[in-house]
Amino acid sequence: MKSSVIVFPGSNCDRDIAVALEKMQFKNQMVWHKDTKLPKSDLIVIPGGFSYGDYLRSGAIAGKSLIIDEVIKAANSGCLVLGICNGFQILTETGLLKGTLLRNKNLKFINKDVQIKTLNNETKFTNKYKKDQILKINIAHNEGNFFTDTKHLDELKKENLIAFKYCDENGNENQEANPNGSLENIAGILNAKKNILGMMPHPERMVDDIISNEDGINLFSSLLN
Amino acid sequence: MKFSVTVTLKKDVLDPQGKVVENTLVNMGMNNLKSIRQGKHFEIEVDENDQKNAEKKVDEMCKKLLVNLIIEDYKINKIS
Amino acid sequence: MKFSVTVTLKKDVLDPQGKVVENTLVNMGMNNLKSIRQGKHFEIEVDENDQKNAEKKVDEMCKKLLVNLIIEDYKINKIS
Amino acid sequence: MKITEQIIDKHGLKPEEYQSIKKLLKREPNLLELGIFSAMWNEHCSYKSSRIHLKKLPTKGKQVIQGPGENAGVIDIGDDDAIVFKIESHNHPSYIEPYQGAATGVGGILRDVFTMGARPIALLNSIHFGDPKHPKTKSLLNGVVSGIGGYGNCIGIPTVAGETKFNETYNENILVNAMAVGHAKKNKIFYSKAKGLNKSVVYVGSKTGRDGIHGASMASAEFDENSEEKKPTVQVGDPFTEKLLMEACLELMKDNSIISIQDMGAAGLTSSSVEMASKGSLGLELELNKVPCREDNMTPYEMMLSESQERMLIILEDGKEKKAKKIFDKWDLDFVVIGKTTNTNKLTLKFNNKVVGEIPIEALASKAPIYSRKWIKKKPCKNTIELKNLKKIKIEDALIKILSSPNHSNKTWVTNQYDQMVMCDTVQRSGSDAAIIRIHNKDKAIAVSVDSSANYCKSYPLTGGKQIVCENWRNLITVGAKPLAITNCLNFGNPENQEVMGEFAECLEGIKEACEFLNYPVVSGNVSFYNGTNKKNIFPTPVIGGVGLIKKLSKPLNHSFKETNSSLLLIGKTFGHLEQSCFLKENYSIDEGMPPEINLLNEKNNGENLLKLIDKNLILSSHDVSSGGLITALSEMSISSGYGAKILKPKKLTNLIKYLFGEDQARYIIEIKKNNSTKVEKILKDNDIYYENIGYTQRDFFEIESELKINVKDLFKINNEWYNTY
Ligand SMILES: Nc1ncnc2c1ncn2[C@@H]1O[C@H](COP(=O)(O)OP(=O)(O)O)[C@@H](O)[C@H]1O
Ligand SMILES: [Mg+2]
Repeated sequence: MKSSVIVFPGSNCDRDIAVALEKMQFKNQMVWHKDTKLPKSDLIVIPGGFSYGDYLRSGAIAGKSLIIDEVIKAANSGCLVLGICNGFQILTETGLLKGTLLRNKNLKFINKDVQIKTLNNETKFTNKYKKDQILKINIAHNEGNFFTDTKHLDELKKENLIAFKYCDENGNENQEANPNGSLENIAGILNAKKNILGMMPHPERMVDDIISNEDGINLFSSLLN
Repeated sequence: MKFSVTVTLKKDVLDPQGKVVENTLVNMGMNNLKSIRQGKHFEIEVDENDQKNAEKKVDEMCKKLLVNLIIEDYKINKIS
Repeated sequence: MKFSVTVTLKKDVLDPQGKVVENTLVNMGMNNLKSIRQGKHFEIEVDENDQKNAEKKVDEMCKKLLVNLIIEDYKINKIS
Repeated sequence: MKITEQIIDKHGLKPEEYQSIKKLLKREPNLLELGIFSAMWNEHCSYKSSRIHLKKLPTKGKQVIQGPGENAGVIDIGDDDAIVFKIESHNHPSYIEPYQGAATGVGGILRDVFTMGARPIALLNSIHFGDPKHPKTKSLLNGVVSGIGGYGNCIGIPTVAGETKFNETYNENILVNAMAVGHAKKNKIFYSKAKGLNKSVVYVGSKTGRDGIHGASMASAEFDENSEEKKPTVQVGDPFTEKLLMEACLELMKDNSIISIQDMGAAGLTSSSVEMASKGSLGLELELNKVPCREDNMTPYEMMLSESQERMLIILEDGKEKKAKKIFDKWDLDFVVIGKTTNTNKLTLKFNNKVVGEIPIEALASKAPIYSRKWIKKKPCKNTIELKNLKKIKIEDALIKILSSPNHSNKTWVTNQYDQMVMCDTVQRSGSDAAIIRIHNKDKAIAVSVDSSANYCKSYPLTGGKQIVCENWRNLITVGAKPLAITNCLNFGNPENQEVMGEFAECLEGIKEACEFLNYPVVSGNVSFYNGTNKKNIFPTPVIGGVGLIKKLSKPLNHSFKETNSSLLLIGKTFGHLEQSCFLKENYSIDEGMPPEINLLNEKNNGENLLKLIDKNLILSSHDVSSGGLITALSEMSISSGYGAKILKPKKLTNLIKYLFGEDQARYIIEIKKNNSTKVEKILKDNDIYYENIGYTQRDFFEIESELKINVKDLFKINNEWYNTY
């Protein structure tokens, strides 16, 4: 499977995701934001980091870059797109995903391992997980507080577009288990066609037991499925 | 021509920052504080003599980049 | 009584954010843009009928919390 | 402009220093030249008070590739890998503007490391605040922590370890020390020494603004009531630009374009150009009209003294400009040839086609003043503390007091604000004795830790100096790393005060003795004097940052208990030394007496043999015993793991308070499988190591035989409360 990782000035999880993709046998290419052509790919990843310093609003400026037009075209023609952390923020800024990511409720950057629950395991991104499987995944962000209007929220629920929710060790979605104030503990969502996934947690940080755990591996192997 | 743009969160959008600022001020003893909302402020100078045109330009900047219309409102004012 | 407070970076202070926003707007084709500076904006309502007192309160909030006097300037305006 | 006494004073120069300047120039300097002298001759850049003492430090060893004197130290970790690291202070700016001060501190130390051709792989910090009750402490803590995180998180380098301490001695002068660690290929290290005539001197990075003018001389002056007025010298950091600068520099370093490279740190363009020229015994000519400026009408004086961040100076090989410029264009950074190397041995500054300043390089560098300041020896304190004269206290209460104190509370409130995982090589994050970072794509790793003990150093600097080196070495040992070398940040008061200078001299003597004995050389460092206000000086606070090597990374070792029913051994002898202990300080506010003595022979023997046990895979978890004594160390092992422990009454030392809270040195707690006991004990005996069997791990309860029994969950709560309610 061919993947492309888009690199913006200020992206800083680009190497991490590339390492994870290569470990999972993807044929990966890095794509510089000034490029106007996207190599043919089955998966496009927008990595985490601080594109353009997160100035103005996180993801806003990257959302206006040249390459993004190509990403939008590819997405609209069904290519799989994965946005992680800053990548998720960029996807909402381009409109590929609805909703937005506000500042964390406590106004602080948060880095820690949290539990998330797989709500929808019938997607290209999640089919190797069990329904309601609890994963322990690292988060690292300032603006991860998902917000959207009631109409969109209803749509997310009705169409089963919520991929992951924050939860505690036992799978309860309570406020204590919500690290950043996200609406209904939402950690990751899909678009209506389910070919785009945006998520705040970092699956690429969880593919190596010596560093953390391997809870992120199945996200990549789902894609290969 | 110079304009100021004020960008604020829409009423029904949660404003965690505003809340914290409000609480902090109240804790600091500012008990006459009724409410506080925080937003962004831009000062934009454009090279354009026609006010209509200039305003249109600024409006375009807002719509295209400066404002996230899903969660934010904005107001444009001419300063000079 | 309602006030608006505008907080801007002092003149000689580096404004990395403004620079990036400016470049982006120019790259997007807004070539009449001469300059853009970004700051913060607050809308503050205080429970106080005397304008002098109210203004003093708001000024105190600015000095004590809202403004970083070392790198920022601020302006208070009465709105209503 | 005529140079008046007042102008000289404003530049922080003493009248006799001005006389030397005139002698060296054989004329009066103009204002630009005076500014340059003041920037180069101040304490921060010239090390004029510290140099003669620093010379004594051991800086050599088989593992050392580059010792002090370059942007950062370089050590050999085998194969073709080198580690580049340094620590630096940003105390004064952080007190004035905590967020930006701390952020630019991180930015500055990162540049020191990537200038040498290394990709930064870890950040550490040592931060010291005043009394938590002091009105400024809370906002300073908030600002500094978010500033450190703000910069490191954005640029994408994990912040993995550090220390956060509180003591009223820092009420008016906090300490913010940042350390950066990078990885380079051994044969691809870059230095600042200029070489060759007529080579292009290139300015890259951000534009120059009017910020931070005279930052370096500010760091060399005490604060007083007027320091508020010095505020405009604060710089604003731009981690985004630094990220671009770092990537651009590392990209340019892939081939052989660079002759020499130097970041613009304190004293900006001045110190970077002088340093390059002085090391290469060359001259440098700069055309100041070419300097990229952020503001209109900047004067040569402002350009030369600005401390705008995220800038570098590079000397290029002939004909490489085009290719180099292309790289910087790609990253949207300025790239301008602003001068050339000359054979004049002078710094020549041209502006509007006129020479506006010309100074012999040696006058700014090797001929800068060096002082052998008077100092007095600290007298040992004869007082000892008799427990029987103190109000009786229950062990449980004393322990709770310590675990819930600001200094011993769990630091996750701090460390959760730092991205510790980015780059995906962090094997051990904050929370253990040392962090472990894997070398990318290899199965080896380094361990890193920073440590200080201001109370010990204050009460008896010689012992204190030795102690911090040893504590730092122990922290690396406990995670299974062989300690290789250190960097140090020496935070002291006013060097013109003889007592302060004595503290400095003796701390350094202590550091030297320990480093020599342990073969733990100093490869880089930084001195920060004038920490204090109005004659009130801070406690002497040298901070040691150590790097160790884990040759073969298997299961990382840390201080969390691993299972129930394993044996707990205490390595090293317990005498029950309570003077200067956290027990007396937290429970009785007593801070008299001598710190615990250091026996370097035992340190070395205990540490090296623990490493052997670790290499033989005999250790489940290990932790050094430091502030708070045995009981505190054991509690930490419980709290971080959720497992309890049962500690038996000691056979020898009968006073339980002394036994549990004494801070005797060279001690470790190890957890081992019961059936490995014989093997482990034999090795310890064979190597003349004193050890005791102190108990075993168990489920749920932390227990001292017939003294106390607390649920580990409660201990956890006690230990985690303070920050969240502060
Ligand atoms: N400011 C900080 N930044 C990063 N890590 C920190 C900071 N303060 C404390 N820590 C981490 O918290 C843990 C406990 O610190 P400390 O009690 O000083 O450890 P030790 O006594 O072993 O040196 C360590 O892992 C340390 O790295
Ligand atoms: Mg320790």
